[in-house]
Amino acid sequence: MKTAVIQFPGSNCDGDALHAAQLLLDQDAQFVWHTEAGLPQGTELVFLPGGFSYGDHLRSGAIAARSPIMQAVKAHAERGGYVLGVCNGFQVLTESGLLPGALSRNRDLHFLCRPVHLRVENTGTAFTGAYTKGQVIEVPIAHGEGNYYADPETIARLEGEGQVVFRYVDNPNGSLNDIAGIVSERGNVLGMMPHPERAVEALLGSEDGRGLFDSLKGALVSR
Amino acid sequence: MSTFKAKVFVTLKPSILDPQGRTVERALSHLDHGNVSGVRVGKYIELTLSGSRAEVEAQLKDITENVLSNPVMEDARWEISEQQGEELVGA
Amino acid sequence: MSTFKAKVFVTLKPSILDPQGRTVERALSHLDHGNVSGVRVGKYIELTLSGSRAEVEAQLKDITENVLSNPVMEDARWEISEQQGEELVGA
Amino acid sequence: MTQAATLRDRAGTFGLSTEEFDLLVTRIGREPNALEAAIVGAMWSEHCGYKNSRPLFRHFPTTGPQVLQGPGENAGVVDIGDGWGVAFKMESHNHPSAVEPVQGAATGVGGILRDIFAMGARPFAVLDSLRFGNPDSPRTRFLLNGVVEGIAHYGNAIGVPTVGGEVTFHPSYQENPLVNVMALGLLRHEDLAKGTMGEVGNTIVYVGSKTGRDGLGGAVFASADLSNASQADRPAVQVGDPFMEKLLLEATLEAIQAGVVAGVQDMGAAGLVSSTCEMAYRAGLGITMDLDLVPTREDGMVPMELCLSESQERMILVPVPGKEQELLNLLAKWELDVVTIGQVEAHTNYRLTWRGEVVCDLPVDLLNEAPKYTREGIESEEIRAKRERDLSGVPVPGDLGAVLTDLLAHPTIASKRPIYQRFDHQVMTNTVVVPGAADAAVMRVKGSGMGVAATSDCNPRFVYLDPYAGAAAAVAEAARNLACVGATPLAITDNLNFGNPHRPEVYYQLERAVHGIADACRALNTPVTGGNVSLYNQYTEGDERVAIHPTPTIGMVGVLPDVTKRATMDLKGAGHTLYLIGEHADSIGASQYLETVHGLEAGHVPTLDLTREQAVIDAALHLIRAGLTDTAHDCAEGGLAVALSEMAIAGNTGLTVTLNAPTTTRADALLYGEAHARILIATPDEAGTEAALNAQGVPFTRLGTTGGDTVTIALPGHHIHLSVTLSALTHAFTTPLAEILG
Ligand SMILES: Nc1ncnc2c1ncn2[C@@H]1O[C@H](COP(=O)(O)OP(=O)(O)O)[C@@H](O)[C@H]1O
Ligand SMILES: [Mg+2]
Repeated sequence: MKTAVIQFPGSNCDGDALHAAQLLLDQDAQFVWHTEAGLPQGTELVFLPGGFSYGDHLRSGAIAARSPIMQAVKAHAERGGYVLGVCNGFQVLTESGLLPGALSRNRDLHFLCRPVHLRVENTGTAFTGAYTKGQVIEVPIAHGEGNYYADPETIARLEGEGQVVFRYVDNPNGSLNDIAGIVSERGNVLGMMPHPERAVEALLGSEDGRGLFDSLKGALVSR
Repeated sequence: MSTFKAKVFVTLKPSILDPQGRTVERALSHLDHGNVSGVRVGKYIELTLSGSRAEVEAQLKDITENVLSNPVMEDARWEISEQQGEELVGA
Repeated sequence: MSTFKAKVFVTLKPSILDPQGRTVERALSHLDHGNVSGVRVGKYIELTLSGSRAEVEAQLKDITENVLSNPVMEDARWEISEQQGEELVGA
Repeated sequence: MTQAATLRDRAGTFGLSTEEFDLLVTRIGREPNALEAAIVGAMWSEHCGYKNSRPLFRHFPTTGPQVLQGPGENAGVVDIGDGWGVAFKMESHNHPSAVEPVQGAATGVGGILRDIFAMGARPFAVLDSLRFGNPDSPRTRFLLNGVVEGIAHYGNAIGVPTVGGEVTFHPSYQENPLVNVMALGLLRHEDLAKGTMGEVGNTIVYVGSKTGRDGLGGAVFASADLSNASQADRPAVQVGDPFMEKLLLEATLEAIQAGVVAGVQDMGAAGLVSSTCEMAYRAGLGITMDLDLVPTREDGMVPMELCLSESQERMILVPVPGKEQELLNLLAKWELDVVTIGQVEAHTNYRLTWRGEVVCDLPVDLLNEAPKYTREGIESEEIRAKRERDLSGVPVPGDLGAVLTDLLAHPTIASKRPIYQRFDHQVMTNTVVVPGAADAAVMRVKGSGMGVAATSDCNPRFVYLDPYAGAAAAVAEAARNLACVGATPLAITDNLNFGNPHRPEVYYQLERAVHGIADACRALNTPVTGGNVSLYNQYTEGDERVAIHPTPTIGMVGVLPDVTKRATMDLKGAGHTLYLIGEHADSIGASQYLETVHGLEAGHVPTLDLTREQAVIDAALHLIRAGLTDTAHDCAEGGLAVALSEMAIAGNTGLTVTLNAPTTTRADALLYGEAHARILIATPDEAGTEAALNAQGVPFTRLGTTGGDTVTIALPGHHIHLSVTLSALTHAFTTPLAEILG
């Protein structure tokens, strides 16, 4: 699966995203700098990595969402291309309007880095096909602003349409409805606060994030 | 061409929980300020813009609504004042 | 006993680096707002206090200087206004 | 003449004694101007010139086949094999953190990271060694919260994992906390960069943030006594910007790897002056710089400010001749301020111009060769008496189980999870052993099978009671901690935090501690590759000067040839056998137990036998690499009983052990004494382990087995049987820090 990892100034999980993508999806996965006007020819997955783009200044993800490459990412998503935003990448997706809602400061105001349990709520997406419904997986979080918010109508719609894909078993940050990850209406854009790319090697403690990458490969084959 | 000072105030929408405000409020009540309530923490941004008043006003509205605040959770308002000192120089 | 609404503005001292303001300014200039300068990002805090005006004013000064701002690096100022609605209720 | 007399009278404000001022006049054969005096004062300060500590450094062993870069550069570098090197260094930000903990700690992280990437290494781990006063005081809460927030703010944002450290509490740090930060970076040997100006004709490039009036005179401030006067120094706070530093880091590494950089150094204490001065000195050449070209954040800045400002996130780069434009082009991508501000000259002076005039013209040698002071140390009678105190009258408590929970709940021993979970310890996806899991952190090296381990250690009570043995013990503990994760110790960096060296009893501590470190490093084959000195850590209480406990923090780095062969402290299940490698403790001297339970800081520190220490380390490494154990933990504060409990809590598995020790040894010493050279392990393979330990020729004892939901320790000879439920121990261990952090 041809993968482009977008780098914004201040991205810091860009290397981790590339490492996981090269390990599991695409040996030739490559970085794309935020000033580029377009994605590499044939890009199938855009990976918006975690970090502190623009230092998280103003609002996390706000400035990155307005960089030139995001026009191309939007066009890619409109064509049905896959987009995965993790942590700061999720924040960029909400700030750019590719996903609804917003991510605000954690309930207790502190950055939190620890493994959490997630329930897989919808296995009918390209990102979750390899999991079983209701499966509980262990994936690390590392964020200070992961408290998901959307207005009640939006929340109702997300729930009704099965767009809530991952839910915290034990809510660490105050997110509404324990939401940890959502997909777009079409199901091709996923944003999540936990870091699946940190959970793909047993050496680092958990392999539960592999399912997400395996799902993507599977989705591409069945397309 | 004039210079304008602008002040932008960004606040969380009233319906949204403000954990920072709540923490400040709790800290204050521990410090014997129990009569303080309704604490909300927002942002206060100062900027300087140059141009004609009409241009600058339109621009400021755009910046405030589209960059400095996120309408999903925040309200924003702004004030603008022409810099007298600058004008004199320009005159 | 009355109710007062207070607004507190906290800004970094002019001599102190404001990384946030600098980043926002640069971002704005990339978004074709090159005429914007001097961006400083501070805090805007709203609170409600009850008590007599004299008490509340003294208290607000204390809170502003000792809790809401860090005098090592920040300046703060505040505004206060009596809540008419509340007063009527109280009367 | 009046002017010069005035300057001489004001020498103190530049950080110079009158004698030093006169020495300066003699050396240059004329009166200096004020700027020159201030520059000399900054360069001769303890922070830059190490005038009190440098004469002691010659005792340190600094060489070995593993040392790629010893002391003298921005950081030391060790070879870990396969063409990889690890740059590492520790630095203090004590005084800034006492004034403004968030920014003080944050800029401490920023500063040490710049030292690492200035070597051409990509920073990949941070450890922080923190010391605070009384945990119940509001000031401690304020400082602890602020420091933790500052480290998190900077480290998380820049994306370097904070993988370990220590947090201890003792009243001597009440006003003067210690914030020591260690950073590690990874590099290919060929990318090793140096802080040099290179050759005549080279240009000098300033890159990074603009210069403001930040932390002016910071170098002097950092070496001055911290007293109530520091309130007036408060505006000396510097704000760090991790976002800017991230750009600077990427830009610098890209430039070094592109081969366009001949020399590089960060601007740290005494800013522009110290960085360029040191680079010129290493090259043995002079330079000329035009201060008008320095990018400024504020109007009206004068040479004194331009030279000594400690604005953060700034570097000096010297392009390879002919590659100047290439360097500038490359830096442009990162949107940093970049200016060529000077060039390297054939003369040997440090020459600065401003508005067309020469405002400073001093020999580079003079600036870099601070006078050295060898002082006379005398041991404090009071401390000697504490050490020699007879402890035989100290009663053995009736309820030794209650002692166990009390010790586990002491903030120095209790779980630091509420702290380290605020730090991103996994970014970069290399952290194999996370905080809280073992005695040291382990990071894998992607693209090789190796791991790098790191730890920071010091038991200040030991150093206080016996500076030589206590400092040597810090090195031994660090090495033991590395062995407990399966890493071979390679080298150390040290951070010498002491009081005012003009006081003979403080100089005594400094001198003896340096000898202790040096001898232990020699014995354990871990040379010193760098370090940092922070003196004048004391404060005024009434009329009395109170010095902190002497705290020579040791940061040690080790290597795991195969990162999959590693150990952690948690028990891995029931039915395993527990062994103690080494011998039982036989004294309560200098222990945390004696302080916490009996309120005494007294007695002899445990005897240190470095040959035995090495044997125990080798034995543990052998067992881990042979696959006989993956569970190891050293006995430190709180002794054997606390260490066993920590293993049980971490693995959520109980244990039952029996200590068959002679009754001539007190029960509390067996349980809570802090003897060195001891490592606890658990193994499913008794026979194999015993055979291996016998072959290694180290003393060991079979203690008991794992399982159940209690920690049960029997001392049959003493008729003592203590048993505490795992849940009670876990509660005692996990609650205190969360409460202090509030
Ligand atoms: N300030 C800190 N930052 C990050 N990790 C820390 C910090 N302090 C302690 N830790 C981690 O918590 C664990 C326990 O620390 P400590 O009680 O000092 O253990 P030990 O005595 O074995 O060195 C270790 O893994 C250590 O690295
Ligand atoms: Mg310890």
